[in-house]
Amino acid sequence: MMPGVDFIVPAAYFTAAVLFIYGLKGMSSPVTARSGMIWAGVAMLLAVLVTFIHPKVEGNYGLMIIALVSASAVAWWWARIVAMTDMPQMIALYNGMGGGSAAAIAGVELLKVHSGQASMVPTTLLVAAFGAIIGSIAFSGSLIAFAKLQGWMRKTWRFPGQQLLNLVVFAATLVLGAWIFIDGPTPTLLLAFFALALLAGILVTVPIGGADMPVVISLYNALTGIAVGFKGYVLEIPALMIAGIVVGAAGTLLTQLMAKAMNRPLTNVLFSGFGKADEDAAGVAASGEIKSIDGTDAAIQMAYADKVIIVPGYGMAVAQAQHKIWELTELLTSRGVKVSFAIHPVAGRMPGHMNVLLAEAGVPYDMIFDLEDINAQFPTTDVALVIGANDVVNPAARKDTSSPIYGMPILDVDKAKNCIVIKRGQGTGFSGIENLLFFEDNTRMLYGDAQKVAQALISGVKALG
Amino acid sequence: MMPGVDFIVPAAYFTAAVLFIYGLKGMSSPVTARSGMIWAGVAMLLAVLVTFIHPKVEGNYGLMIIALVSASAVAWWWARIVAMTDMPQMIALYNGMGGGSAAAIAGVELLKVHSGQASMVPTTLLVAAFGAIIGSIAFSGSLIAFAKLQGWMRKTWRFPGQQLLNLVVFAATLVLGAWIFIDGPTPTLLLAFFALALLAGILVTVPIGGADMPVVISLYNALTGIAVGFKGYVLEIPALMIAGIVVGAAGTLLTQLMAKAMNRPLTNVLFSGFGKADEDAAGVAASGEIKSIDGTDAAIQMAYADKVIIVPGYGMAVAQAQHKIWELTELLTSRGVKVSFAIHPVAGRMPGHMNVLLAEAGVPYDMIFDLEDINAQFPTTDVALVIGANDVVNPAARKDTSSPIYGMPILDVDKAKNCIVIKRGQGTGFSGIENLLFFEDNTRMLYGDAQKVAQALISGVKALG
Amino acid sequence: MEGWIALYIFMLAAFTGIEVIRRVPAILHTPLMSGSNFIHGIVVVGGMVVLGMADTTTEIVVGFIAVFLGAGNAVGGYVVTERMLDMFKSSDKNKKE
Amino acid sequence: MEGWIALYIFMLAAFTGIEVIRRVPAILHTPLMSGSNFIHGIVVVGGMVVLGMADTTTEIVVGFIAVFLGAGNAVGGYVVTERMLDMFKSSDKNKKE
Ligand SMILES: NC(=O)c1ccc[n+]([C@@H]2O[C@H](COP(=O)([O-])OP(=O)(O)OC[C@H]3O[C@@H](n4cnc5c(N)ncnc54)[C@H](OP(=O)(O)O)[C@@H]3O)[C@@H](O)[C@H]2O)c1
Ligand SMILES: NC(=O)c1ccc[n+]([C@@H]2O[C@H](COP(=O)([O-])OP(=O)(O)OC[C@H]3O[C@@H](n4cnc5c(N)ncnc54)[C@H](OP(=O)(O)O)[C@@H]3O)[C@@H](O)[C@H]2O)c1
Repeated sequence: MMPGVDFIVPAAYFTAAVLFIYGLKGMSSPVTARSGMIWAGVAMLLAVLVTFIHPKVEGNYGLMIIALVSASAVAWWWARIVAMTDMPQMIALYNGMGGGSAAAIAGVELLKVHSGQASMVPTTLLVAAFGAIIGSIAFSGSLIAFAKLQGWMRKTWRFPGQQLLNLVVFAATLVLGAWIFIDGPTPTLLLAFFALALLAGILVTVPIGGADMPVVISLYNALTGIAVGFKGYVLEIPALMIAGIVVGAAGTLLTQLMAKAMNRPLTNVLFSGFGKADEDAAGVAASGEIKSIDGTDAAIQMAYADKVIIVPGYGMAVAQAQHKIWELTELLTSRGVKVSFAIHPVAGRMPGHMNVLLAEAGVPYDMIFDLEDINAQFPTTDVALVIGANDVVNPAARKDTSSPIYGMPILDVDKAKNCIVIKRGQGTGFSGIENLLFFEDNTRMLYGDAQKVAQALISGVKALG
Repeated sequence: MMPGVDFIVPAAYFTAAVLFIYGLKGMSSPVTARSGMIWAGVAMLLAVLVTFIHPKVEGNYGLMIIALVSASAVAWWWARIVAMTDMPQMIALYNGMGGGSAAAIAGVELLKVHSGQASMVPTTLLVAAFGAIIGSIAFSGSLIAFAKLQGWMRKTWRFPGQQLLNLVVFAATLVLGAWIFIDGPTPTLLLAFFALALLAGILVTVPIGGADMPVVISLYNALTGIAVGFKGYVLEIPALMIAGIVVGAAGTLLTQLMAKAMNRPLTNVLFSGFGKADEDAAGVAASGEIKSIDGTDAAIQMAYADKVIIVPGYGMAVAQAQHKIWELTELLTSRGVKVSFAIHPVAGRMPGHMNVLLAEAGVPYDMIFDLEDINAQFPTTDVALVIGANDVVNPAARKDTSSPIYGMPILDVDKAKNCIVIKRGQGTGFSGIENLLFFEDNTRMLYGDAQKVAQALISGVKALG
Repeated sequence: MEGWIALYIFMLAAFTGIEVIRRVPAILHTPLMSGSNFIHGIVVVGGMVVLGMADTTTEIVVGFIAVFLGAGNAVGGYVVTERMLDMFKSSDKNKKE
Repeated sequence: MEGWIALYIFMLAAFTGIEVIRRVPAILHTPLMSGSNFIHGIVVVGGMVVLGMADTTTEIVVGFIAVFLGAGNAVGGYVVTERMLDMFKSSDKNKKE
């Protein structure tokens, strides 16, 4: 008895679902992450191949192959050449494509219902419509996020009554959805419905500042997952349901973790302006004066230290200084200095942003420590070197109850014996508030672009022989 | 529109399934464990109540209530009065009941198929038959485990060819299962089938030593879970499928963790004799002499120590010494001694056994530490007090490659400045091997029943005023 | 229920069970064992369904046994777990008493 | 598929997703984001099914878009994740090179 198509197709989908979960499980450690992803990739290939013999697929094989090959080629090429610092927008782009695909699937399904070739029980119709809305919002929203991060769209539109307009558009989308649900999906209705849903995604995303984008991208990632899960239900492919909802749940959790680590509720990110903080940030007045240091002195301090902790932040990413920093680290290590890296959960502009950059430069991950694991070590550290980090080392989070970042866990660099801060000038961090650290007695500012300063430090240490 | 029975019943079952998972999740911390269990209890009540209006239930309501009430009353009463030390056998008993229930369900279902009132597709029949076998084995096996632990059955039957007999009985059960599958379930066939499956459970369990029982109970717990999951499939109640398989998977994992922490593969526990170890345990010869100490001296040592770590083991459970130990701890703490408890994962005869006993005596759980969290502290500890523990503190696990426990993680009490070991005499631990610890220079033996010795220590410390 | 769907549910339940349990600390392993023992007491629902469908004497007797044993599993498992968890206290709570 | 069954699958998948992700360390959060982004690229399968059923021009065009976008999601997500994970190395491995 040869296993037939009714066995092979569901069996392949089932295997794919198992491998997807297995692949995500692998992410619990850098050692297993890569092989997990490869298995997930195999699962994807298997699922795609087997779909060619799916009983519902009756034609258009040529078009299917053209779509698959052309999209794969473009996506592959772009994903290969893009710089590591541009990862957030690439994730936004690919995520948007997934949302768009889910929306398009809903479109075809609803057209089929209209033409009478498919029928849906009310529940299925409802799920299909919701999937369409969510997918469309994720699609247009992600594309706006991509455009903003890529620098194609610099303006942040804000006007009075914006929230109200968004609400009206969203409500209108729901009304059209209800209309479709009751009267059935005519092409005109569908067109208006999708157009409104896409518009909603655009309107919600446009006022959000570029720096808040990672949270939004993570949210859209979760939304796409949910949309895909809903499509799985409509198409009766459990593998899609599972993969989609697993991602939806995971993305929701990740979004919450991010918002929490930034000390801002999610609603704040989505609906209220960014940069409001600087207006009402008074609180504990910074006392003391800012003292600076030059590269040579800083190099000497580090070269003769026993223990140095490096704290990278968004500025390191902007300056692309990670390679120089690693060169400096190797120099110091060869002199017998114990160097570690301390990463704050929201350092940079993406969760894990710094880890990816340091990994790119070749820093082994066992030199890199999370906040909880390293904070106790600052008091016994000779030099804490802060590179383009600001908010994540601001002691106001511990000391100033009126500060918008009060209560956010920070890296306690101010407790180190000496603290050297590399930045270009008086620029504030993402939250726009004054940093009390710069006024501490044991802090020295080392002004300049992170990459250039790192080079100066390297030369300084080398000069010591 | 009033929600009808077709909505209420599945909705209640769905809620129950969610609450069960939520309840088990609560077990990840002692703070949430209790409320989690209470929610799971509410879920159970809800599921039972709603079943009275289940569409398939057509009669026998009176009998149902009698069975529910009488079983609940007996189980409640017994579970209330049983001593904490008898917990393992109670778990075995209740687990056996679950397995038996699953088997009985299979019995009725198969009888219905025979009488033509129910029909099953081949897959369902297969699942039903497997559930019947697994449930029956879990039932009779658990009851034997209960009888052994309760002391109702002291003999451990062993004879040549035992494994072969077991294999034959198990194979015969499978053959009958296949016969039922092909020819349909006649009452005679069913009787023989269930009788053989029950016999298999008895035969497998009878040769296993009482001390290995916890592993076996955990295994049967997993089996019952799987049987219940299979019944859920046959009866088309997804809540049963989920609850059963969640428990099945969890139990399997727990069984493996136990076997691993005991340094014995599961097959070894099930199929090979216990106590074989003492024959071939030669390895590193114990050198040095055993030195003893009396209660008064031991009390003085502890009373003037800065830091004491108490390591309880099976002997503490036997002697019921946990209350005295806590009294001693409070005395020492009031003198300013820092006291902690160190628990080995397989100390005692059940996973977490010591924790339950210490909790019973009122020891707060934040004084209790796992192996990984406390092992680094022994070198800075003045006195390590070992109470009726043996294998879990045997340095042979680190030093003697030929030892059967070699490689098992142990509590490093030999690294403490002083080590006092309370036991009655020359008795070995569960594994039956010599303990190198007793021959160390810094070890003193304090002979006697743990409860009496603890009392002596209390008096000794009190005498110091 | 379709076989594949059942397989999906089993697979997901197994993953959930393993992940949930992996985070349980050793300190709670005994209550975990008895707590999961309680959870499969849900089999009593299955027992009630078959007893509710039973017609012949044999079916009724076996169905009765199914309900009886299942209820014992559920109630006994619950009480034993409750009793154990009741004993776990942190120092803070101890002091309050 | 029956609605309740779908709800069970959704519920279990959500639990699984949350539990699996809770154990991911902060160091891997960016690859996790792009990796989960890749996983929902499975939507391409849905796109293929609807394109395979499409008859009218509109249906075919929209179906084509569905496949195209889904494939882009899957392939792009995979490559980006791969590239990132490729960079994570421990000191031991670094030395070997
Ligand atoms: N990780 C996430 O998921 C995420 C997502 C969204 C938002 N955020 C937010 O982003 C912030 C991250 O904190 P952070 O400490 O990493 O960064 P930050 O607070 O944004 O500070 C970055 C600092 O780097 C300096 N800088 C910029 N370009 C530089 C260059 N080329 N060379 C040297 N210095 C440079 C800037 O000062 P100068 O201009 O004076 O040089 C600035 O003070 C947090 O507030 C967090 O809540 C994080
Ligand atoms: N926890 C589990 O899940 C589990 C399950 C199955 C097996 N096991 C095994 O059980 C062992 C547990 O190790 P363990 O160190 O806790 O215990 P153990 O190695 O079994 O040693 C217990 C010791 O307590 C002494 N003792 C007995 N009654 C006593 C009393 N009334 N007063 C004072 N001392 C008394 C005995 O010596 P005397 O006779 O000289 O007094 C014996 O040496 C391990 O080998 C483990 O693998 C554990």
